[in-house]
Amino acid sequence: MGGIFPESVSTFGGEIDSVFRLILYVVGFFFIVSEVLLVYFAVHYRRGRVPRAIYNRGDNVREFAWIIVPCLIILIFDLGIDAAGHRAWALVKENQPPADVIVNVTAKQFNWNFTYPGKDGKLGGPNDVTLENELHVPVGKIVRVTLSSQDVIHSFWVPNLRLKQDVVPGRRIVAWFEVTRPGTYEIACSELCGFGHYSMRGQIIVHTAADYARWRADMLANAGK
Amino acid sequence: MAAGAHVLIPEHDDTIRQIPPGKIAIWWFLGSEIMVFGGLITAFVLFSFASHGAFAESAKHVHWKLGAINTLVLVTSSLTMILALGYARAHNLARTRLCLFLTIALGLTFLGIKSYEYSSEIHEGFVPSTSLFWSFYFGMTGLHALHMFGGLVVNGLLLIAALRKAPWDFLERRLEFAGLYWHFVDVVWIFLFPLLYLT
Amino acid sequence: MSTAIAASAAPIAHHETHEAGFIGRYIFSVDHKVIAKQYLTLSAVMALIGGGSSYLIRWQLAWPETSIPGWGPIGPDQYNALITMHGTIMVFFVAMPFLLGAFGNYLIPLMVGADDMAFPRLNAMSFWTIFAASSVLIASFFMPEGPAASGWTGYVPLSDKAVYTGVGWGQNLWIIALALEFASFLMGGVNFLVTGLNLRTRGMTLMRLPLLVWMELTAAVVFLLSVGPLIAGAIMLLLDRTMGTGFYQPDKGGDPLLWEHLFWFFGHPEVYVVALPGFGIMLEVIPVFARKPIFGYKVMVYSTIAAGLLSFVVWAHHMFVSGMDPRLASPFSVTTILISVPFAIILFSMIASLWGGSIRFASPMLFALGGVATFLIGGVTGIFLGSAAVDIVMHGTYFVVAHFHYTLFPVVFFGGFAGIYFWFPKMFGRMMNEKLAQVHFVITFITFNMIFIPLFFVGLGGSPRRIYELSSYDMLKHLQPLHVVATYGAIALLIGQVPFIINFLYSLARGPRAEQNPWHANTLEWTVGSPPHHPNFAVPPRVYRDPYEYSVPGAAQDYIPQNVAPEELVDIQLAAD
Amino acid sequence: MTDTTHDAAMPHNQNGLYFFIWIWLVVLLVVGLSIFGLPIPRVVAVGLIFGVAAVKAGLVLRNYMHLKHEHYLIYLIVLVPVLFFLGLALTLIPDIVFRHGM
Repeated sequence: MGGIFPESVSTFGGEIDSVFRLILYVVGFFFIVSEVLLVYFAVHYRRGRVPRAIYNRGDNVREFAWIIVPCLIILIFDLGIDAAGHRAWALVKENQPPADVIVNVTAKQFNWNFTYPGKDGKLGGPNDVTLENELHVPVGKIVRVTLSSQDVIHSFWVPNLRLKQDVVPGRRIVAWFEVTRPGTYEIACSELCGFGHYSMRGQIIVHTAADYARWRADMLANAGK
Repeated sequence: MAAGAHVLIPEHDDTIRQIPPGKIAIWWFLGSEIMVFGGLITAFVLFSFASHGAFAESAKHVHWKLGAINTLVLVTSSLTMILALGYARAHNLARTRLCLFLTIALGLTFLGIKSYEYSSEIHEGFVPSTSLFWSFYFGMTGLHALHMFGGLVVNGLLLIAALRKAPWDFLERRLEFAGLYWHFVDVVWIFLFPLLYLT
Repeated sequence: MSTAIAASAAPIAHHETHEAGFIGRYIFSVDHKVIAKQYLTLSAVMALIGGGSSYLIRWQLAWPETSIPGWGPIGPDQYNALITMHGTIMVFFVAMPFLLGAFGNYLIPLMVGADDMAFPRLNAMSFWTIFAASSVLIASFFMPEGPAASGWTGYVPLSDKAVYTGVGWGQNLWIIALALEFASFLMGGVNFLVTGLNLRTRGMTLMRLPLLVWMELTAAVVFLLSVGPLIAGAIMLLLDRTMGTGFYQPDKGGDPLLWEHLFWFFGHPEVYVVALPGFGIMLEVIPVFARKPIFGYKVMVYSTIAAGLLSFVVWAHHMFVSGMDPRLASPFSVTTILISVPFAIILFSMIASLWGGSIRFASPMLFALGGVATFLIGGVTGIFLGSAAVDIVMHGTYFVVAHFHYTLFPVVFFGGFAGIYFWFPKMFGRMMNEKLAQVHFVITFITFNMIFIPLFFVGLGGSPRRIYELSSYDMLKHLQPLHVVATYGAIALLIGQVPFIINFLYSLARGPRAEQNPWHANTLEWTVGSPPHHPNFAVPPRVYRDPYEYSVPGAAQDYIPQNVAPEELVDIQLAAD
Repeated sequence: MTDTTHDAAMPHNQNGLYFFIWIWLVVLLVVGLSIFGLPIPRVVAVGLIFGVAAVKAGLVLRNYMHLKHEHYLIYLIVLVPVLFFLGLALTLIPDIVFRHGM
């Protein structure tokens, strides 16, 4: 879907895109058939051509099979879509793989705060470091973010990662991702959260392994001051 | 117009049409009321499970004896309400009036006891914003009391009609519909009482 | 035949209407036909407000840095208030009073052969309740901090505390307006159901009801049974806002997700409450202009009921990424996909009803077919959103916005306009201008697609909805031209309604007089005068056949109204031979 | 549309039955209250109390609200909402009770 979608840079982004394409082809086919039939019938059976209609009520099984059989076919395709979708969903949301990097994300009107483990390498200690609106992660590592909110519902949405998760006050919701390409991507809030909703912009900065180590050392050094 | 010879489908197969319109209306209304109280009860039960015993702890402070008396009062008012209908069907005007009067008196007793409960609880420092249990307690019993109030108004109008010797078919029909509503409010209380007072 | 029967209906006066003066007849009337027109007026006024707000929203999105002509600049808080009010007004104060209030009220008694609704005074009361609700909602615009600004879904905690949006009483009034609106449609829904089920005339069995009646009744049931939990939720929300309770506040043990569940438990069925009557109108129009019976009437009825029941078990598909238990997602994906089957049956049957027809493209038919064609887009894009995995990407983006406008606009406006052009002669006794109607259709059809097709791509590009300015994100800046196209479309769509308004008002006063049955249709409302007198039927009509008996082989005419007795049919036949 | 055709199915004087039901309701109220005082596990007590409440509600519905004489449509109007809200309650258990993510 190059060009329409933002570039996919997460390990599961391709999975979701392929489910999208599967649905597009299936429903696209049925959609085109339906619209073509609609237009064809409308034009073909116009009054000028057909002065008197054919009386058929479609109330016996043989006639109504024209409706039921396509609907059953659609149902079978739909269940196939569900099966494919379930795999992708389970991969992204249900199974949390062991994390290499953990970050706490706290959303508040209208900022993203990212809390990193301090020198002890553990979150929740006294020397945690919090940065505003900047999420630094290494490429090719599994990152686990724990999302919480201080006020209203926000939504952590990174189009390039194909990851979206609402951030609900009172809950600590866990999400994971693994980025495949270094670069800077934008984080948007996609749940209305007040007048500053539109500007609740964050950035995710994906470093190579070496860059990431350097950034982390710098950060800890700055935090120590 | 056409004679009966050409009725293509016999009329009596359609039994729904024989239900009196007022009755079917009141039942539809009660059906949606079930969903209103159902939504509240659902929320209460789920939060109660989620509260790790905090709800049960708070429930010790409600006056379950008053609640039990109120249950008795309300059940008895249901009896007098249905008896009013029974006597109306027997065209016994004096007893119909008496039963309606008793129903209203018992309903007012319920509300009186309820407001005594409210005031003593508020004196003890339990207000809707105290905790989630008390929010539910006041919200659910308050909504129930509002329904009682509405029922009392309807019953009062019916009592006036009975005192003015309204036609029997009018009284019978209205008493039945008002009764359905009144019993429904009773049923709601039958569930609210153990929910809020006993668990 | 039927003309003769109905002509005798005209002179009989009803003691109630003829005594009453202007106020009794037009303001506090209990006649379902007058109340239907009141609903129609109310929804038209609200549509002007709701549609006008879409102009402001669209201009802001296309040219965020400019001041809006005729209005001035709007800030982000006003923008949020506008989208909230646009959604609330369009769903609750346009779609419902239009499709249920106006068409349901007008047509259910006429179609089942009753003289009025089962409870005429309750009917008047339900109109005046929604009138009060609309007044409260409009009053909220004039609150010092402005109207509600937490989206039409009113998600908590945003709507739960004044500090989060800065809106105090505006939000409270929003809740009160919705509560009144629900009360109004509870009364209305009960009235519909009793009228449709109990006041059917002799011979009008359930399987001879016109499909519009079936759909209105199913919509009423769905509304009655789904709104309860939201009423409970709204009570809790109001208590939270006014009494300091904490039903939705996590620090007090409450839970924001409870609101989402209660809202969508109602919110999804609500879509069908609106959609089914819209389909019903299309289903009345299509057979008349194709001169054919509806294809598979009975299965259509069963599909309608199935869709109504299934609508109660799909709500969580609005909440895939809301933080609910992810294991719930796949079951709800399956039910969501299942519900596409009854709707596919309904749409395919509509298309199949065209096969072998003799189609006349009068304006009602154009709008009905336009509605089917565009609803198909709304239907198929729903499959993307129903799949939990794809919804991770699509949820809360413009894709959703485009999707639900593609489902609701076809039923509310294409369906509704089809209904207006179709029943205008019956309602007002005059014909509308066909040329202007066709111009109206062409403009509406083109501009509607021009607005929302670009928005699908805005959504696929990753743009969240409800954002004041696209340009606050670098990644979205390239989508700006699509918004500009959509805005041109929106402005053209609004201007495109001018021919309709002119046509409506002019025809009201000066249109040619309508015959009793100008479209040669079969259902009972066409067997009485245009417009019908107050007791709709002088003699209770008797129904002998199905509602869509067009082009019956061997019949002299290509339509046989429902109340034509078999022996009358024989007479007509003999006369023709 | 008259009531008489429909009510014909119902026996006429039922006042004795109404008293009888009332006695049962009072007895069940006492039973419910005494379960409340019994030294049994809370889960069992709650289950029993709601069982008793359901029986009481059933008695009122069937006898005072005449459900036992009604058309099946009325049963549907009562049962369908009950099923819907039970379904709602069951679906909400993982979210509200177990607070996924808390």
